[in-house]
Amino acid sequence: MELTLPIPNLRAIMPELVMTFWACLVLVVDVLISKERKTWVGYLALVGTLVTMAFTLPLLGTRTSTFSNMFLVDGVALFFKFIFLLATALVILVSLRYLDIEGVNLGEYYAMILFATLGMMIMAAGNELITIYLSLELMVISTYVLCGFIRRDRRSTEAAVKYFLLGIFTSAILLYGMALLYGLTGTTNLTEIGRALQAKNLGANPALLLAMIFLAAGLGFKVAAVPFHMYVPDVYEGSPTPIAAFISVGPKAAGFAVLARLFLVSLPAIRPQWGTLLWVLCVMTMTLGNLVAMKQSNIKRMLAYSSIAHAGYVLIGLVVANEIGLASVVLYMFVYAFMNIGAFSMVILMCKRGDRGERIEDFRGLARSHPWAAIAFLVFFLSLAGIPPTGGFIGKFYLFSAAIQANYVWLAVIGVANSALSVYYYFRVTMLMYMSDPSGEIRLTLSPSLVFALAVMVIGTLAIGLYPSPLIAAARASMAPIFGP
Amino acid sequence: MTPTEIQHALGGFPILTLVTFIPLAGAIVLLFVNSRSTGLIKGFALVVTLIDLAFSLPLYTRFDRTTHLMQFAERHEWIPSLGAQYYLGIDGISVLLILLTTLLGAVSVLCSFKAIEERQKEYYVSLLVLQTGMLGVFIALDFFLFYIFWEVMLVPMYFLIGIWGGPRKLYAAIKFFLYTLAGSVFLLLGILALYFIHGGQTGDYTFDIVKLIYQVKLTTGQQFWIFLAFFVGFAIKVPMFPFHTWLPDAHVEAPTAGSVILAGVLLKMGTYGFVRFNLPLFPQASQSFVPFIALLSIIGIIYGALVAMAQDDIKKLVAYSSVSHLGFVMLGVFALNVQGVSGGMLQMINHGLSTGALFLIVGIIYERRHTRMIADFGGLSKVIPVFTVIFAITMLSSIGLPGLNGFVGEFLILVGVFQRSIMYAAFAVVGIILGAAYMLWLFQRMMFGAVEKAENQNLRDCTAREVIYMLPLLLFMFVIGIYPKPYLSILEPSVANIVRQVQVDRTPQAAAQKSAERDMLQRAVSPSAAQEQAPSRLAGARPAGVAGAGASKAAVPVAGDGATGDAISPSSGAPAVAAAAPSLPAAAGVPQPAPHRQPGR
Amino acid sequence: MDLSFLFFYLFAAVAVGAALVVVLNRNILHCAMALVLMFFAIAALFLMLGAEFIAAVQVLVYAGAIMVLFLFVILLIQIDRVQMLRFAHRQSPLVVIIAVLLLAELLYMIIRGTLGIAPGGADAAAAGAASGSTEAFGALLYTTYLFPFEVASVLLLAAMIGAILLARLDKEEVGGVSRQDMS
Amino acid sequence: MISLQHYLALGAILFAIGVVGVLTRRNAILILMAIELMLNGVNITLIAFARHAGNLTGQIFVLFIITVAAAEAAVGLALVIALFRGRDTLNVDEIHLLKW
Repeated sequence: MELTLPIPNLRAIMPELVMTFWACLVLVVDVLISKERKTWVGYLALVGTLVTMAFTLPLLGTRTSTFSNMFLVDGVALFFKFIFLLATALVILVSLRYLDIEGVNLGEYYAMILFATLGMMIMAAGNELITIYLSLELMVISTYVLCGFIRRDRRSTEAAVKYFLLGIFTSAILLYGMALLYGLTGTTNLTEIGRALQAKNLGANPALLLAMIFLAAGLGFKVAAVPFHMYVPDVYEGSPTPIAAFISVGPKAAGFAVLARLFLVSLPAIRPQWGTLLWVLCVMTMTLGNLVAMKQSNIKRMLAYSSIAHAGYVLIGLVVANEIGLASVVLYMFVYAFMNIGAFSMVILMCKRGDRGERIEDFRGLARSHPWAAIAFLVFFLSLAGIPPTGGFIGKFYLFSAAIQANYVWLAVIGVANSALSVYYYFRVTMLMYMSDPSGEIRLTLSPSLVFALAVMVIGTLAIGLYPSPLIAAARASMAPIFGP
Repeated sequence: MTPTEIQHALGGFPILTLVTFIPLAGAIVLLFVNSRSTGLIKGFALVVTLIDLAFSLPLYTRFDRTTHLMQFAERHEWIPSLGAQYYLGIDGISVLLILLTTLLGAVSVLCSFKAIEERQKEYYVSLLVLQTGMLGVFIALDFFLFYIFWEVMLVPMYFLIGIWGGPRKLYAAIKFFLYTLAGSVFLLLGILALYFIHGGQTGDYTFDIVKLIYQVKLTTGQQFWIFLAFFVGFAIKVPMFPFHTWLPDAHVEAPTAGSVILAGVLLKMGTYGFVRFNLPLFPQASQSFVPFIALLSIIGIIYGALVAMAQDDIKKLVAYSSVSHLGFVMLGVFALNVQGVSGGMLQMINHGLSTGALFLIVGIIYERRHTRMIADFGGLSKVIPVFTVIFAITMLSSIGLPGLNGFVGEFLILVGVFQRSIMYAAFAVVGIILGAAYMLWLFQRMMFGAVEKAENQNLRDCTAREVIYMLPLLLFMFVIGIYPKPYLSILEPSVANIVRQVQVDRTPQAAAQKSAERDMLQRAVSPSAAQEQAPSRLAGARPAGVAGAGASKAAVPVAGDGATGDAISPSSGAPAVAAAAPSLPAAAGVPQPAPHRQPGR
Repeated sequence: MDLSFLFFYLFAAVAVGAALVVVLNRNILHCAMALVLMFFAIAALFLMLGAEFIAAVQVLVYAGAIMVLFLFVILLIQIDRVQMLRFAHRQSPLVVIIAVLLLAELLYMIIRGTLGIAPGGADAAAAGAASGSTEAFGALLYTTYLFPFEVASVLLLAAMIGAILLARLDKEEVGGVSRQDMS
Repeated sequence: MISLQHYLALGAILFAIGVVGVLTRRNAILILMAIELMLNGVNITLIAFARHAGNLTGQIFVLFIITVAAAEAAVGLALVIALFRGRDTLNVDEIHLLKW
């Protein structure tokens, strides 16, 4: 039998190729470099994300596919790739010093981050169930390892075990949903699934509904939606802080990318049903996340619940699921990358050897001794709470306006009520920072890379808040090929 | 130049931008000053506020009092994809509030020199940022921009209360923040609803306040719900009766300057919001909400006065008196006639002056005795005569003695309310009497009688600095009280315009009906021309036809190119029949003839 | 009665029985052995469905590699004595939801005899059986499904590095830990 | 000929048993085994669907699932080893630092 290997469109997958190459390069360089110089591996990985970004740029505006229509290059995929690469670059920057403090300065760390990013990039571009599943696994397996990276710290390992078990459990549920979709249509290509389901006119077929629920459950775990959120606080608390920041942005965004593509492309036939399902998830996620966050005394757990609540806000965009709705999803995830990694970086700033600086009480009186750090934290909190003039406000504004425009007024009402509620716990920390006297001397762990990353994130958060026009235009443009004429 | 605004009053000089952002620029510069050089920080903050005050004066002197149009307007693209612009402008309603803000800004910096000893740099930075936020709220003519200023303002106020406040500062700060934030998120929903309704109707998605006010058509149900959303946002800020509980806490815990600004400016944003947005945007809802709001206002007036009477703490007393006074303002505004609204607007300024001054007085006495209990004082008039005179004038202004500013405002409000309902007016009078009672009683207990406490024997009288910052406030109390005409005349065109708007039926049915009526008239005048245009107008085809009201009321001609909406053309008093024909050319985008821009007297 | 029914029920019964042992038995070694048995039964069913290559992979990878790994770890750390993790408390709502959903699906299938899946024609089934050859499978894998194949290779690399990283005994690090301990 | 429904029922039963196992077992390795049961339930479903649909996509899917299962098992068991090694070295008793 003559076998002709397909000739793929290499230009389309160039960013992924570069990323794969760079991850391997990092692994090789890691072996060659001495133990004291491991930070250089981090810088190398950073350069890798930037180079990948540079290879992604020329693809902007193109719309193509390759590998038997399994891999798409379109606006959504590209925008998400930028979010992933941005998050990765920021996480690498804030990791450099942290790894030293925790005594796990190993090159593999950066390789695993790059592998996880590669997985996300393929997830966002995947147009086929097998590809999506494999890339998702590539992403989560890398993050399992990263969670458990501080092996001497039992909390880190336990967090990894927990994340791992729940992760593969929900992956199996996701798989069952995918299997049902395949069974109903005989194909694994998302576009063809959508076409077949429309043609068959199955309507509210129980198998289809079951598939929908299982898919939502499996991906709900990845985006940390209630009721699939139980792992989040423990995992965020236990894992290395930069990895908690990474998980709270990257895999979440990737989960949203897949969720959006899967439901919109493959399941338009049961739009009302999944609309309702996501509506319920969205309301539960926002409300529970915010309510529980109020009671936390550990800042990483608080940020974990806050990130759950933010997943709820983003789900508003998926419930709306029109051009504006999806544009608001990508817009919000972009802003969220800045502000959430920023907030986690403040925890890194407080971290010392043997003390992770995670108690909210640790921030008492920070504004006295370190006014600039306090201002940075304030900006991130204002943004997370959705108060102008920050990017978080623009993001939420866009989400809520999408909801109102599509007549989901109650969703918007619940959203803004939650948003007001969230102020309480963000400002509790602000109060401690500004309005209480320090209980002892506060020493921050500063490093040039961390300060640089913080400056980038503060400026980014404010810049998007003051002049969001280009970003909004880009988000809209990224959706145009899908919804437009 | 579009007829809704006068852009080049100062030859294109961006005076509003400067007035708004000078304090912010000052705050940013202050950030980089060494926090130990406190003298420099104080001086710099004062200079910045004085410069801001100086820049705001031309807004008054160069103000065109013959028109209700937006003046000194600046308009730039900002977020085109959302339809949000950087659009500033002022009219008679906002100009006095801006002057009040810049004046109180300088006063509050000056009054803090001694009172604030900790973390001075952060303090003055917060004050300056706060001032930018407040000015922005009054100046912004784009809902998006407005909302940003509205929210930004909360943060520095929160810090002012929370860092430099009294013993329960944390509680008061978070309560203040959560209450006002909860209100403003509903405001946000209302704004979004308005935005989409207007966008859906005209295809022009914009946050332009002027455009929305003149163009959007709302059904009765939409008016009700959006009014309610705006109401929650503004009523918390005012604060109206059931939403007022944050106010005493915030006032009592805030430092003096914080209280001055809170009472003088922040509370006015609620009433300003009602006048600027609720009345013209939702006329039917405003009309039908009158009994409800009047009830809440009257409860607020009486309840505030009674609670004030029962206070032992001077600052709490003044705080509750604000609830009472603001109830008065709301009652005047919702009389929905020219006298009531202008009275309410003027009373906002008066309250800013007199209550601001009262808080300053409380601050002066507190700095000396570190107590605010009324019982700790008595017979002060013999010890500190200058202080007594200042206090007396302020107190008399607050209770509305003729010849002082409070009288003019209260009188106008009463005249307006009387026209609407004698019963409301009766309750309002009761409120005035109660107000006089607790103020006079307070003055009597503090100032007269024998000096019983030893600590009060050797109190220092007001210093020169204190007299300097009290003087302008006292001066304006007299000026407005004796010769209010300039201030009323600056308000009048805008207020008259708002009151006219409240009479307009904004529901689409009404608009359709009106235009149908007009078509019939038109057909009678020139049958052939009308028949050509009639179908599109009846169908409500926005860009081409005038779906707006008849010309005698606020006609809303829309320029065909989707540019700024044409001006309201009030020729009030002129019969509809006569006005219908001449205003027709405006429908095609031709500028209005000049006489239409002048409110008929 | 077709002989294939007999085989199906035999293997299905073995698989379900072994599965029950896995979730019910207290002895972890017994569980592991039952799992191996289930893998074989499933492999047999794969054969009946015309998936010879997958059946072979099932035996080689699952029974051959994964289970060896399991047994190795079990024996290495004597895990059976330790009660480690507890899912049941907080997860019970999830248990109920998923169990109810699956039960509903099963009942629906039994009652209606279908999942709403249109029956593939006899020729479709025949085509399926015919194309089940390993050769066709390989051709498809290296042409249409080349991309997932590549992704899988990266995934295996990442997993390998991760597993080595997590499991390796780093002498320096152990030293570091004890230093940390003493301080 | 055994119908599609037979295989689907078997798959669903295996999957359900696996779910119950995951949620009731307390030992990480046993949970991992229960997840393997779920995956096998998925696999048999996919293979049955593949024959039903008359294409090989389902079989390809299963091949990849087995691949991933192997990778997961390797990482998972490495994590378990790390967990227990940490426990030995640090001599921490069985208190869980993180709440389930």
